[in-house]
Amino acid sequence: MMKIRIGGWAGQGTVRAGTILGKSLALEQGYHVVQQRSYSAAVRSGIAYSDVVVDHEGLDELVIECPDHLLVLYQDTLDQWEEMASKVEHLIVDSSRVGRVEKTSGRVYKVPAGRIAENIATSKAANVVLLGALAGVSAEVDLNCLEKTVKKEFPEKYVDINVEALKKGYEAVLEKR
Amino acid sequence: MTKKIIKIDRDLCKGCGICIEYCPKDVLVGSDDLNRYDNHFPEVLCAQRCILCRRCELYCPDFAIEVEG
Amino acid sequence: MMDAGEYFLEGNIACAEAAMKAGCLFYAGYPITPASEVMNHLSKELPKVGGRFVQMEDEIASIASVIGSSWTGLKSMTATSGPGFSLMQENLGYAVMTETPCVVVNVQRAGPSTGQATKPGTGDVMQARFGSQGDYEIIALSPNSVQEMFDLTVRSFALSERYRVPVILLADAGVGHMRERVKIPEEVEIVDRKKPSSGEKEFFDTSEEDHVPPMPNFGEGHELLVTGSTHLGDGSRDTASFSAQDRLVRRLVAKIEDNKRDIEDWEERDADAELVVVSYGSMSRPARGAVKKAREKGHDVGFFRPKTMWPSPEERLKEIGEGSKVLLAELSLRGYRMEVERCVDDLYVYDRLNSLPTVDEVYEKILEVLR
Amino acid sequence: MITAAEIKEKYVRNHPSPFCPGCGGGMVLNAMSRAVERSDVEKEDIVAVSGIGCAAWIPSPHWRVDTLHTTHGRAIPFASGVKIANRDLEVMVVSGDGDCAGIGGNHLLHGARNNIDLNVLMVNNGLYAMTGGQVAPTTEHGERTLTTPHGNPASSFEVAEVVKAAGASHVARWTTYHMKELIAEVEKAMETDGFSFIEIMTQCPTRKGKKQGMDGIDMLAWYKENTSKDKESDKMFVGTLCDVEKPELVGSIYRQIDELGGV
Repeated sequence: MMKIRIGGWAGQGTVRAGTILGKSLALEQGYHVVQQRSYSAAVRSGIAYSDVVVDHEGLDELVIECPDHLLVLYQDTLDQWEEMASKVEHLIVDSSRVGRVEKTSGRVYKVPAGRIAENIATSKAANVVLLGALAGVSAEVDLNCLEKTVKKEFPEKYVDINVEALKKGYEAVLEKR
Repeated sequence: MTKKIIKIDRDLCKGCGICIEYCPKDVLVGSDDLNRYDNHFPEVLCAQRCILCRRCELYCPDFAIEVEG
Repeated sequence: MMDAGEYFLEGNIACAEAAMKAGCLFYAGYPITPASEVMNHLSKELPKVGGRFVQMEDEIASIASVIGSSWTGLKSMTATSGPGFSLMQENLGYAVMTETPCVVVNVQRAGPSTGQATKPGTGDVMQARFGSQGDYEIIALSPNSVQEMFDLTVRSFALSERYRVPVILLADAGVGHMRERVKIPEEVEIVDRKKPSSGEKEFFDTSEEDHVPPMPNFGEGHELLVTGSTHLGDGSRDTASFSAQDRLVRRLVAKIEDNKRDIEDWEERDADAELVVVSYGSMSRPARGAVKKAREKGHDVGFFRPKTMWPSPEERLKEIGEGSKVLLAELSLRGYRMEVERCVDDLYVYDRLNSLPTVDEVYEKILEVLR
Repeated sequence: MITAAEIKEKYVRNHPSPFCPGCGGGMVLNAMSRAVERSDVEKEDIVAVSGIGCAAWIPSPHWRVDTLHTTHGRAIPFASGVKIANRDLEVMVVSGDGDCAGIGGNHLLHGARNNIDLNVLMVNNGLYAMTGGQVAPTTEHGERTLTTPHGNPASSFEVAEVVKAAGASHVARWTTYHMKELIAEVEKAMETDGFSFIEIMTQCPTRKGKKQGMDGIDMLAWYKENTSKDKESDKMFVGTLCDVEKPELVGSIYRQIDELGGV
C-alpha cells in the first residue's frame, strides 16, 4: 500500500493533481486506487488537499494518517502539518512557495515548482511539476503513464505545457537523487 | 317564433340567485319549493320573454341552467 | 454519456452517468454541496441524449417538477444534500401517495442544519424513512463505493419503476466525492413502469399480488385524477371515509413490505462470528478493512452491510443479533442506531463525526469490544 | 356554437361541486372550459395543475381533463415539470391567491422570470377560504378577517404587477363579473408562447362576503362598480397588463437538445 497526499491552499490545483495521479495509477498502471479530496466550503481559502491511496488489491483504507509521499505547495499548509510532515518518507515541496522546512525523518526534495512552471508558461502548472517530481522519487509512479493521463485530461492547448511541467519536475528531483 | 326552453337542474342549484339577478328580461324567479339541499332554485316565469342572451348559463356557478332555442 | 469501459470517476459523476444509462430523461435540481456534481455533469450531458435538464429555484420546486415530469412518462431524478432533502420531504410524501416513480439522490453531509457542507455524515437515515408526514414505507439504498454509486443508481430507477415509488439513493459525501475505478457495462437492468391495457380505469388500486397498479401518462386521454389527498382506485378524492384511507394506506405500505424479499440486499461475511461489525456507506469501507485485519489476526469477527437501508433487513439483523455481539460503525450519532438497537441485544457503537476513521481506528474498537 | 349542455357534458365532472352558494369557483371552471373549446387545443392535451385550497379544487376533480392536484403553493413547479418533459401538453395552473402569491410566491416569480409556457389562473378571493378565512397576501390593509380581527396590519401586494415586472409574457386581470372578457383572455393565454398570468378576482360569499354583509350577487356588483378598463381611472384596472414576446424556457431547452444532437 502506498499513500500520497497533495496539499496546498485552495485554488492551487491539489485536487486536480490528485485526480491525474489517481487516474494514471488506476487506469494506466492497473492499481486499485481511492482518491479523496478535502476542502472547505470557500473556493479560494483554507487548506485543500487530495489523498491518493494505492494498493494491489481492493481497498478499504480510505484515510491517510501519515502519507508515504507528501507533496506541499504552500508554506502555511506545511506549517499546519508539521507533525505529520516529520514522519513521512518523502517530502516534496514547491520551494518557490515553501521556504522553511522543519525537521523530518524522511527525505526532502525542494523543487521550485512555481518558478519552473512559470518559466514554461504559468505558475498554475506547479501542481503538475510536483507530480513529475513524485514520479522521479517513487518507484511505483510511472512518468510515461502520467504523461498519457495528462494528455487525456487537459484540453489540447494545455497539453504541451503540462507534459513539459511533468518532465521538468521529474528532472528536477533526478538531479537531487 | 323559436321555441325557447330554459332547463333548470334543480339539484345542481345552490340558490345563489345570480341567474335571476343577471337575467335582463326577468325570465327567472326564485322558487317557493326547496331542492334536496334546501335551496330555492330558479323557476321560469315566462320563457317567451327570453332573448337568448345566455347570461344565466354563463354566470351560473353550478352549471345548473341550459337555454335552448 | 460515457461508453462502456473502465473509468476513474468521482462517485457523483458515476451516479449521473448511471442515471443516463438507466434511461433518465429528466433532471431538475438546485446547487448544494456535496451533491452538485451530479447536476453539473447532467446539465452538460443529459441534453446530448435527448434529456431535459432544468435548474429550479429551490429543492421544493426541483422534486415537484420531477414528479410532474414522471407523469408524462419520463424517468426523472433530482439530487441534493441535507438541507435540500429536508425541503423535499413534503413532496416526497406526495410521490409516495400518488405512486410516482422517481429517484432522489441524497449525498449526505454533516448536519444538523448547515453543519459542515463538505464533510460526510449519515445523520439522515431516519429522515429518509420518516421525514414526510403520515404512515408510509420507502426504499433507500446505500452505496459504499464509486462502483456502487453507479450500480445502485441503476437499481434505484429499476425499483422505482417496478413499484411505482420514489426511491432514495442515500449516499454520503464520502462516496460522492471519492474517486475510484468504475466499470460501466454495455447493458444495465432497465425496468419500465406497468402501463394500463386499453379500457382500464383503475390507476390507484389493484388486486394484483405486487400491489402495483398500472400507470398511464398525461396526454393519453384518461382524464386522470392525480391527488395527494386520500383517493379511490379511479383517483377521485375521498377525504373522509374510513375505507378509502384504510385501503389506500395499507396498500402503499404493503407495496414495500410484501415485496421486501425482492428489494432487500446486503453484503455479509462470517455473520455468525462472535462479533459482527454492522456498517454502511463510506464508513463501511474502513469497517470492512478492520474486520479483515481482525480475522487475519485470528479474531472471530464478521461483517454485515445493508445496501438497502429501507426497508431495513431487520430479520437478518435479528438473526445476527441472536448469536453475536454487534458493533455498529457509523458516521453519525443517531443515523441507523435506533433501527439496529431494535434488532440486537448486545450492541456496541463506534460513532464518528466529520470524517472517516482509519482501518486501525476501527480495529482498535473491535479489540476493545472483544476484550 | 357549443351549448351549455355540451360544455357540461364535455368538461365538467363531479357536480354538484362542494363550492358554497354564489362562489366564483364554478364560474372560473365555466370560463376555462369555454376558452378551451374556442381554442385549437385538444382537450386530451390539457393538463390542469393545482395546489391546495378552494381554487385548487376547481380543476380537481371538476374539470374533465388530466389533473394534477399537488401540494400547497407548488403547482407552478409541478406544472413546469410536466411542460418541460412534454412540450406538446397545454398546461394550465389554477391556484388561489394564498397558494400562488403566498406560500408559492417564489415559484410564481421564477415561473414568470423563466417565462415558461404555462397558463396560470390565479383565483383571487382575497383570503384563505378553505381554512376559515384567514388573512392572505392579497387582503387589503385594514380589512378584518379571521386572523385580522382588529384590521389587517399588513398591506396587500399587486400580484399581477409583480408578475409583469418579473418577466412574464402575458399578464391580465379580470373578475368573475367579466365572464366574456375572461374567456377571451384565457384563450389568448393559451395562444401565448410564454408565461401567461391571469388574476381573476373572485367572490367568496362565505368567508369574505359574510363579514362585509355581502352575498355573491353583491360582490359581483362590487366588481362591476369598482373596476375599470381604463388604466387612468382610479378604479381597479381590469384588462391586459402586458402582452409581449420574450424568450421562453421550454422552447429554449428543446432547441439546445436539438443543437446537441439529442433525440
